[in-house]
Parts: sequence; structure tokens; C-alpha cells
Amino acid sequence: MSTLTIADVEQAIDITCDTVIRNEKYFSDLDGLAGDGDFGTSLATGFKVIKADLPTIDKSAVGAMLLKISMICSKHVGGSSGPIWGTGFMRAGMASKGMTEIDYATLVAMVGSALEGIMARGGAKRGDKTLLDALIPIHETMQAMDGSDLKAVLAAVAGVADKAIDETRNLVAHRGRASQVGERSANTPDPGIVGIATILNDWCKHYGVDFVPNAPELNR
Amino acid sequence: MSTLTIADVEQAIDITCDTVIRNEKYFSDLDGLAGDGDFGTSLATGFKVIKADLPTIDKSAVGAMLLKISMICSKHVGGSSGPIWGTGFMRAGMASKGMTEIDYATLVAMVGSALEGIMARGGAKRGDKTLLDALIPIHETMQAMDGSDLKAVLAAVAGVADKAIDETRNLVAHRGRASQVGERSANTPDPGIVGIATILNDWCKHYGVDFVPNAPELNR
Amino acid sequence: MKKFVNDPANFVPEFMAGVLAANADLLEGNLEFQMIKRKTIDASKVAIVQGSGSGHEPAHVMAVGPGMLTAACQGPVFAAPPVDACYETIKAAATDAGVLVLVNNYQGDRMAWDMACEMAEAEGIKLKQFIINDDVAVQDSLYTVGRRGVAGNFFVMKAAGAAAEAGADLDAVYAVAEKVNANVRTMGVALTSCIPPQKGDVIFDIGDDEMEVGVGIHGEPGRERTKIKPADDITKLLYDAVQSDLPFSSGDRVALMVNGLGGTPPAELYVVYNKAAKLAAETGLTIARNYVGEYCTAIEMAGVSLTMLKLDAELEELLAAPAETACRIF
Amino acid sequence: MKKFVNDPANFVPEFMAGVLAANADLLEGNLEFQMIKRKTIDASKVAIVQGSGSGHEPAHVMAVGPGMLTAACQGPVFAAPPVDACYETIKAAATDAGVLVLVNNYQGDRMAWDMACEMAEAEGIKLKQFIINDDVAVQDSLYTVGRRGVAGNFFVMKAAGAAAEAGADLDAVYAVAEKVNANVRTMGVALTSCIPPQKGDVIFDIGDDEMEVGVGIHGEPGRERTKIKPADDITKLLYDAVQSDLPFSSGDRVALMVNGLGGTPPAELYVVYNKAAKLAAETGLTIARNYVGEYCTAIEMAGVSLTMLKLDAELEELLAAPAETACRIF
Ligand SMILES: Nc1ncnc2c1ncn2[C@@H]1O[C@H](COP(=O)(O)OP(=O)(O)O)[C@@H](O)[C@H]1O
Ligand SMILES: Nc1ncnc2c1ncn2[C@@H]1O[C@H](COP(=O)(O)OP(=O)(O)O)[C@@H](O)[C@H]1O
Ligand SMILES: [Mg+2]
Ligand SMILES: [Mg+2]
Ligand SMILES: [Mg+2]
Ligand SMILES: [Mg+2]
Repeated sequence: MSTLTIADVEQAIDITCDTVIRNEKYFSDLDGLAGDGDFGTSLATGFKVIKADLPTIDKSAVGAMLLKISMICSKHVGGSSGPIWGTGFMRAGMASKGMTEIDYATLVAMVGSALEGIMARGGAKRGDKTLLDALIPIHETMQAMDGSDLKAVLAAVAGVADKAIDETRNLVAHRGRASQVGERSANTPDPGIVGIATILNDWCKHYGVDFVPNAPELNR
Repeated sequence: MSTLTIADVEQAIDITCDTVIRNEKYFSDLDGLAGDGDFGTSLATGFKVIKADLPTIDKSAVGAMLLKISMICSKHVGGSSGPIWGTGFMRAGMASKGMTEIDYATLVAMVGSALEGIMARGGAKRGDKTLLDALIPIHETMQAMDGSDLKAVLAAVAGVADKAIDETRNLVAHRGRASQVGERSANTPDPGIVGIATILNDWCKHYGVDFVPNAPELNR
Repeated sequence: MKKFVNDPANFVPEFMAGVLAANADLLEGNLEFQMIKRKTIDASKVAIVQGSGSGHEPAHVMAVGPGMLTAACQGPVFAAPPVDACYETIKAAATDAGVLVLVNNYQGDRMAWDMACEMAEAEGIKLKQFIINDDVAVQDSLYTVGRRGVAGNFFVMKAAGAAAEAGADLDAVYAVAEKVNANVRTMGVALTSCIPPQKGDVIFDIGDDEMEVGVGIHGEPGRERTKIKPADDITKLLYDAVQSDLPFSSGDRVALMVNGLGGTPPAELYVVYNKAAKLAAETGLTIARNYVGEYCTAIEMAGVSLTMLKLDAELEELLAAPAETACRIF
Repeated sequence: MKKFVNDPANFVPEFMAGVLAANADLLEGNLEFQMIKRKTIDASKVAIVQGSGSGHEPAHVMAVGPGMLTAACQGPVFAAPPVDACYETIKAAATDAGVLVLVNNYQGDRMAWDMACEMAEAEGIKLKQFIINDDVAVQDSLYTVGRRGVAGNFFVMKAAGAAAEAGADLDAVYAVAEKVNANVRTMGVALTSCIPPQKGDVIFDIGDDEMEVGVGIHGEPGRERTKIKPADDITKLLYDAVQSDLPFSSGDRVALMVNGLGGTPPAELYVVYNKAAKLAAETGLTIARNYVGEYCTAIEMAGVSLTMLKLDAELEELLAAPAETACRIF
């Protein structure tokens, strides 16, 4: 199977909820190293609502479901994460509007559309040490694969996100985490990237995809 | 000599100034143990002015000089010490009004008048753990002596004040330091009593009176 | 010591100079006596003065202005003003209608004002002294015999100030002060200590998980030292102590104040107000006026006090009357 | 964590409930969207909204009232409000004359308000967005690209609010905001950190003898970490940075604000004001209006910021216009 049904997407989101909720404190602690320590709480606040509403929300189409999730982010997620994740889900939903099944090309387009939306929303570019530094190479990797084996795609993107943690660790943040942070940002990973990587790592575990992460943040 | 001249009184006051100024921090620290830590500063603020003004103030009579000193206390000493020391000097001054020499009976009356004034002013009684617990037995001791040997009187009253430190150490303060202070007032001497005792101890040293104090506060 | 302070010995004159600089239209000062007074004093109206240790701002020199105090003086931080300052303050404020001298019930303040009043009366100044003691926490405490005077002091100044402004005579203004003091009750709680600049370190030690219930505004011990509790529980502790003391009862109209002790930020004061308002409703009280902010601080102590004043028509009108002080928003 | 707080997750709704309870005559709220609005909104006048993270009280929900904001919403402590809250706030305030959306220059706030504005415009609501960035400390910082918006925000709200109240149209109100922002400069200093209730501990460590010069209102690093200095020296540091940035020059009339960051008591703010007023006089500035108090806090951080706004006749009149908010003294 290389297409995804509404139920498949719903399940992936449900797993994501568990990951985000379970890591609330950890993600906030990571954000506290160089930021304000609200990333985990902001995200978990929203994903608790998503988890609760998921069984009953509009599932007439993948797009409809994702737009509803975007709206939950808009209502319940504060900080930068609200607009970023809300925009991501909104764009992914628009790219899958009306569809009850999505093929691989659509999936890649959804990721591409989400990251373009996030870039437009927040003005960040690659190398600014944000979750885009995971999403952009993930999208590139997906584009380079044919999608015939979705487990292989998952293993590949999980690896990309894993690598993004270490590759950006020593970057100076250009957006949201400026040079003034000085020692406070040195050697701290970006919590958004760790968030993406943790979600993908959990997906691997859940879907039985063999993947051994490298970053210490994924080996706790 | 068993009478005191204006110059004698002036000198005693000058020594007192030095004592108070030198002990500013120590007296405040003592007050800080169960109080608000301002006793040393309050007193020293006034005695610095007294020290500076002493050479030039009205010395037409002992009483005039003491009234002037009382006025300096009124202007420059804050906290309870202002009214207490101001009242003490005022009453002593009134008891020596117009006198250019004071005999022993007058001296005893000055002390008695000062302590009555302080009692009337602040409403404290013996055993309330205030400097009255030094002044009252000092006055009694003076009354019991004939004053023919002023050095003997000084040694005696210094001993009384020394003893007052230890006798009141474990008292619960009834005025100014109430039972609510709890552990904070336990085993702390009253700074006002230590102040009186320190002044008398320094007088002994200065006038060559043999006196070995007992309280640790006088053996620093 | 983490404070905005130069030479600690100059802390009081410097902050007073700041108050004067910021209010040159309204106030003038005589820093020789740590005094601030209104620029224009109406000789036909009763004057009201107060003064106590510094560190409780906006009490007392920042409470001078039309409809509030006529003049005030301050001592060093937490120490009563020198007698002469009190005397000069009475003299500077004195009007033909007389002076009401408000004194918070602390030993040092009472002695200083007693002496100053004697001196002023000897010069023919007409005056009455009134002692404020609204704190229900303890009967006797450091620096006082009998109850302490704390944030309820604001209501005495405000109501008496309004009565004086309206032209009431000295006995009538005194009667207003008496009525307010008889009907106002306060209790506070501290989460941290504070640092008087000249002392340079904290006035008491308190554990990271402790609070002092019934604390005084100089950090004097209160009713008990307990583990810190949720805001609602702390508020209930304060409310119950204050409510039961008068007591305030169903049907009463009250003024309710949540006063920050200096280190507690606005949002937390409103968390406390939120609960206090609920408790007042449960008792059947109507909060006719509320006050949330800093009225009587203990330098930078983290903590709050809760004050309630039982109102009647006269007091309600007096509290609603316009007034002006150095504390402004706009 | 020494705070008046119940469940930290409820801190914001609880303090907002307190603000509403204390101002039932003036304000009403919709706590589903952490929003507070004026009870009566004049449909013929431009509405002004703002909203940002909590912990800066009285900014922003406590700045709602006649002559100030029409409505405001808050996010969690130090986190931008959710998009929907911003959207509902715009909708609740929207008038025929249009809405001016004031946004402090932080990434999270900008994104949330951008989205909300798009949504509101799509529904036909007339609006303009304006970004406030008065902090001279650093060019880029945590949570922002470009200068941060801090206490100068008060002057934008006040002047724009007065213009709206006077009946100016949206372009004119926007122009006022622009003029204020172009002429206002701020820098702050922190002596201590603060504790966001949900975090439960300090957001940064700082030595007992250190201060953070140019700190942000979320504890973001500033220009430098130095040894603590006397108040006058700190004030000069802030004044020079602010004065030289515009620059303010001899003959200018200014509004000068000494803003407490939450944990600094009134007396210390006046020590700072005292020095700032002297420095302004040395530069030849006339302080036409002064503001000393808490306007934009960082929860209970000990610290101050200094803001100066260069005035012209229009701004002076707008600042002097009456206004009313949840912050009251009497
Ligand atoms: N402009 C942006 N574009 C994309 N991602 C961003 C941007 N700003 C922040 N992020 C991501 O969001 C994370 C922080 O989220 P959060 O803590 O909720 O926001 P805030 O920085 O406002 O407190 C960062 O780790 C980063 O990955
Ligand atoms: N009512 C009183 N009568 C006599 N002495 C007093 C009285 N109250 C305080 N004292 C003395 O004054 C000393 C404290 O002075 P000080 O610190 O200046 O006053 P405060 O207690 O107001 O801070 C005490 O140690 C005590 O000896
Ligand atoms: Mg964050
Ligand atoms: Mg003392
Ligand atoms: Mg004292
Ligand atoms: Mg944030």
C-alpha cells in the first residue's frame, strides 16, 4: 500500500498526540535552555484537545480533518507554535482538500505546502535553527524517493530529522534565537527540530520501522 | 572631686560620641537579631552631629548643653531611640538647668529624672527588656552610694549595666519586642542595654577605672 | 543587595527628591526634615498629617495631595521619623481649622508624634492625634503594643482627607478617622523577606517553601510560619481572619483592598482578588469599592495584605470623592 | 516558586477573572478567548486592540478602557495568544470606523496577529496593523527580529487611544501610532530573573552581584551582563542609550517613564527618576509629563526600564487626555 486512507492519517495523528503529550515537560525544558520554556506546554495544550476531539471531528476528507486540527491549534496553542503548527496543518489540509485517500505525490505536496506556509508565516529560512531545518531536508528526501515503500520513506525522514538535531546544535539561531543569546544558546538543540524528530521516531516504533537514532535527545 | 564641671560633662559626652560612632554597625547587628537593625545607625547618626557640634554649642550651663543635645536627638535620631534618648537628655538637662557645676545629689536626680521621662514617654516598665533594665538599677545603685568617690560609682554602675545584659538576655520583651518574636528574640541581648553598658565600660577605660566586664558583648 | 540605591544613607532623601521632581506642580518639600507637603494649603480646612518609617511607599509622603494628606514626613527605612521632622510637618501643615495627626500604632512613631504634638500644642497649634491599628494578626508585636497600623491606614487618610476637603471641622474629621479605624481590618502574608538598604541584607530568613502568615510591614513575625499554600488557600486564611474579626456580616457593603507588599506583581494580586471577591460573595458582602495594587509596601517583600472596611453611606461618599497624589497612571 | 498561584495552568484565566471582578462597571470578558473588552464600544470610533503574552500586566488586558485599548487578549505567560483569541478580539472590538491592531515586535505575536488580521479582513473587517519596536537594547533578540516592543507601548496605546476617542479616522489613528513609535525609545535593566508560574523556576541565572543591561521583558539577554552598579550609574547607562538613540536633543519636550519590571518597589523607582530627571535637564530636555510606576512588567523581575518620548503639541494633548483602565488608586 502506498496510499493513505483517512484512518491512516487519523492514526498517525493520534500517535503524534501521545508523543507530544508525553514529552510536554521535556520539550519545555529544552526550550528553557535558550528560550522561554513554553514550547512543550504550548504544543501539548493543543494536542490534548486534538486527542480528545479526534474521534468525533469531521472526517469526510483528509483535508477537512487537517483543517479542523489547524483550527484547534489556532484556538489552543499560544506562542510561535500556534501559528507555525496551525499554518502547517492548514496548508497540508488545503493540499489534500476533499480527498479521502492520498497518494505519495500528494503526501509530498502536503509536506511541501506546509513548509512553504510556515516559511511565509514566520519568515525563517533554512539554517535559522528552526523546525524548518528538519522539514526542508525531509521534503527533499521525500521528493527523491518514489514512495513505493512508505516504511522506507519513514525510516529515511526519521534519519533526516535525527541528523538535523546534531547539524543545527551549534548553529546560532537567526530567527527567534538571535546572536545576543550568547552562551545560553550554545550547544542547545532547537526544540522544534527535536519535536519533529521525536514524532518521527515514535512513528517508526509504532509502525515497526527499524530505526536507530543517533541524537542523544532521541535516546533518553 | 565629687562635683562635675561643664567641662567634665562635655568630656563624658565626647567619649560617648566616640563609643556610639565606633559601634554603629555592631549595635545595628545586635538590633537585627530580634529587631529591625536600625539601632546603631539611628544613634550614630545623632551622635555624629553631637560630636561635631559639641565644641561650639551653648555651654553656659550643664542644663543648656544637655537640652541642646536633646534637640540634636530630636532632629537627627529616628526610630524609638530619638524620643528615648532625646527625652533622657531633656529631663537630665531640666534637672541641671542653669547649673555650671553639679554635685552628686544632682547627678543622681538627673539620672532619675531621665529614666522617669523615658518611662513616661514609652510606657515601658522594669523587666520589659529595654534600656530601662540598665538605667533603673543604675539609679538605685547610685542612690545607695554617697558619691564621695565618683570612680567607685562608675565602677559600680558599669557592673550593674554589665549584669543587666545577662539578666535580661532570656527575657521575653514586653514592649517593642513582643512574645510573637518567638525564636528570633531568644537569647539575644537588648541592644539598648548593651549600648548603655558599652558606654559605661568605655568611660571606665577612659577614666582609668578598674573594671572587668562579664558579658561577652563587652569583651569583643 | 539587589537594589536601585546609591549610598544607602541617602536612599530616603533621594527617593523623596524623585517624588518632588515628578510632582512639582502638586507638591513641595523640605528635605531637611524629610517632609513633603501640598503646594497650596487651604487655611480654612482641617490639615491632615502622617509620617512613619520609609519603605512603605506610597504611604506616607506619596499620599500627600488634595483630598488626602496635607503633609507627611518619613524616617529612615522602617524607623520612625525624628521628633523634629514630625514637629515641622505639623507646623508646615497647620491651619486655622486645626491638624489631625494620624499615627500608625508603632512605639517609635507614637513617641515621636507625641513629643511633636506636645511641642506644637505648646505653640498654640490646634490638633488632635489619632492612632490607627487595623492589623488583626497579633495583639502585640515588634515595635508596637496593641495591634499594628498597616494598609487600612489608606482608608483613614482617604476618608478623613475627603471630609477635611469638604470643610468638616477637626472633631468631625477626627470622628471620620475613628469610624474608619473602628470598621477596618487587615491581615498580611509574606512569601519572602526584604532588604532595607542600610542594613544590606534580609531582615528575616524564610525557607523556600515557607510563608509568614500575619506578617507585619517591617517583617515582624505574625501568627504562624507555615508551608506555602495555593493562592486560594492563602486568600481564605487572610479573608477568614479579617472577616471574623470585626465581624463583617451578610448584607454589609465593604471596600476591599488587595495590597501588594512590594515584590508581588499585578497579575498575582488579581489572582488573590479573584478569590477574595468570591469569599466576600459567599459571606453575603457587597464589594462597593475595590482596591488592587500597592498601597502600603514593605520595600520589595513578596506578599499581600487583605483589608476590608465596612461602609456606610457617609464613608462610601468620602471614598468616592476625588483625590490626587503622587501616584498616577496617566 | 514563591507566588500567589493555584494550578499554574489556570494562572492567566484566574487573574483575568480578578481583573473583571474588580472592574465590572467598565469591562467585560470572554475568558474562552482570554479576552477583555470595554463594556460599551462606540461604533463610530476607531477601535484599538492589542494582545501578547501574559506577565506584563498592566499591559495588555489591564490597559483596556475609555481612551486606551478597546479590547485585548492574552496568551499564556510570555507566550503569544492563540490566533483565534486574536481574531475574536478583533471581531469583538471591530467598529464601522475600523480597527487598529497594535502588535509588539515579537515573532509569536506577529504571526498570530497576522493570521487573525487575514481572517478578520476576509470577513470584511476594516483594519490596519501597526508594529511597535521601541527597545534600543539590541537589534535582534530572542523571539524577535528587529527591535523589541516594550514599555513604550504604553505611549502608543495612550496617544492612539486618545486620538480614536476624539474621533480620528483609522488612517489618522494609525499615523499617531506611527509618530509615537518613531519618537519613543526604551531600555531596561534586570537585577533578578523571574519565575513564569508554569515553568516553576527562573528563566535565567544571574549572580548576586550582577545585572543584565538591556534585558527584554521576557528575560531575553541584553547588551551586557555586568557587575551591579549604584542607581545613578545604572540610570545613566539607560538614559544615555535611550537619549542617544533617537537622539533627544536640547530644547525637546519629552514624556519620561520609569517603569518597574514587577519586583522593584516604588521608592527605588523614584531614586531612578530622580537621577533621570537630572540627566534630562543636563541634556536640555523638558520633562513635560512623567510616569513612574508599573506599566509593562516581567512578572516579578527586579528591574526598571527607562522610556522617553519626544513630544509635539499633538502628542502632548493626546497624552493629557483623560483615560480609564483597570489600574486605579482611589
Ligand atoms: N519563524 C519561525 N519559523 C519556523 N519555526 C519557528 C519560527 N520561530 C520559532 N520556530 C520554532 O518554534 C519553536 C519554539 O516554539 P515556541 O516555544 O512555542 O515559540 P516561542 O519562541 O514564541 O516561545 C522553535 O524551537 C522553532 O523550531
Ligand atoms: N518603650 C521603650 N522604653 C525604653 N526603651 C525602649 C523602648 N522601646 C525601645 N527601647 C530601647 O530602644 C532600643 C531600640 O531602639 P531602636 O532600634 O532605635 O528603636 P526601634 O525599636 O523603633 O527600631 C531597644 O533595644 C530598647 O532598649
Ligand atoms: Mg518558547
Ligand atoms: Mg530598631
Ligand atoms: Mg526601627
Ligand atoms: Mg514563548
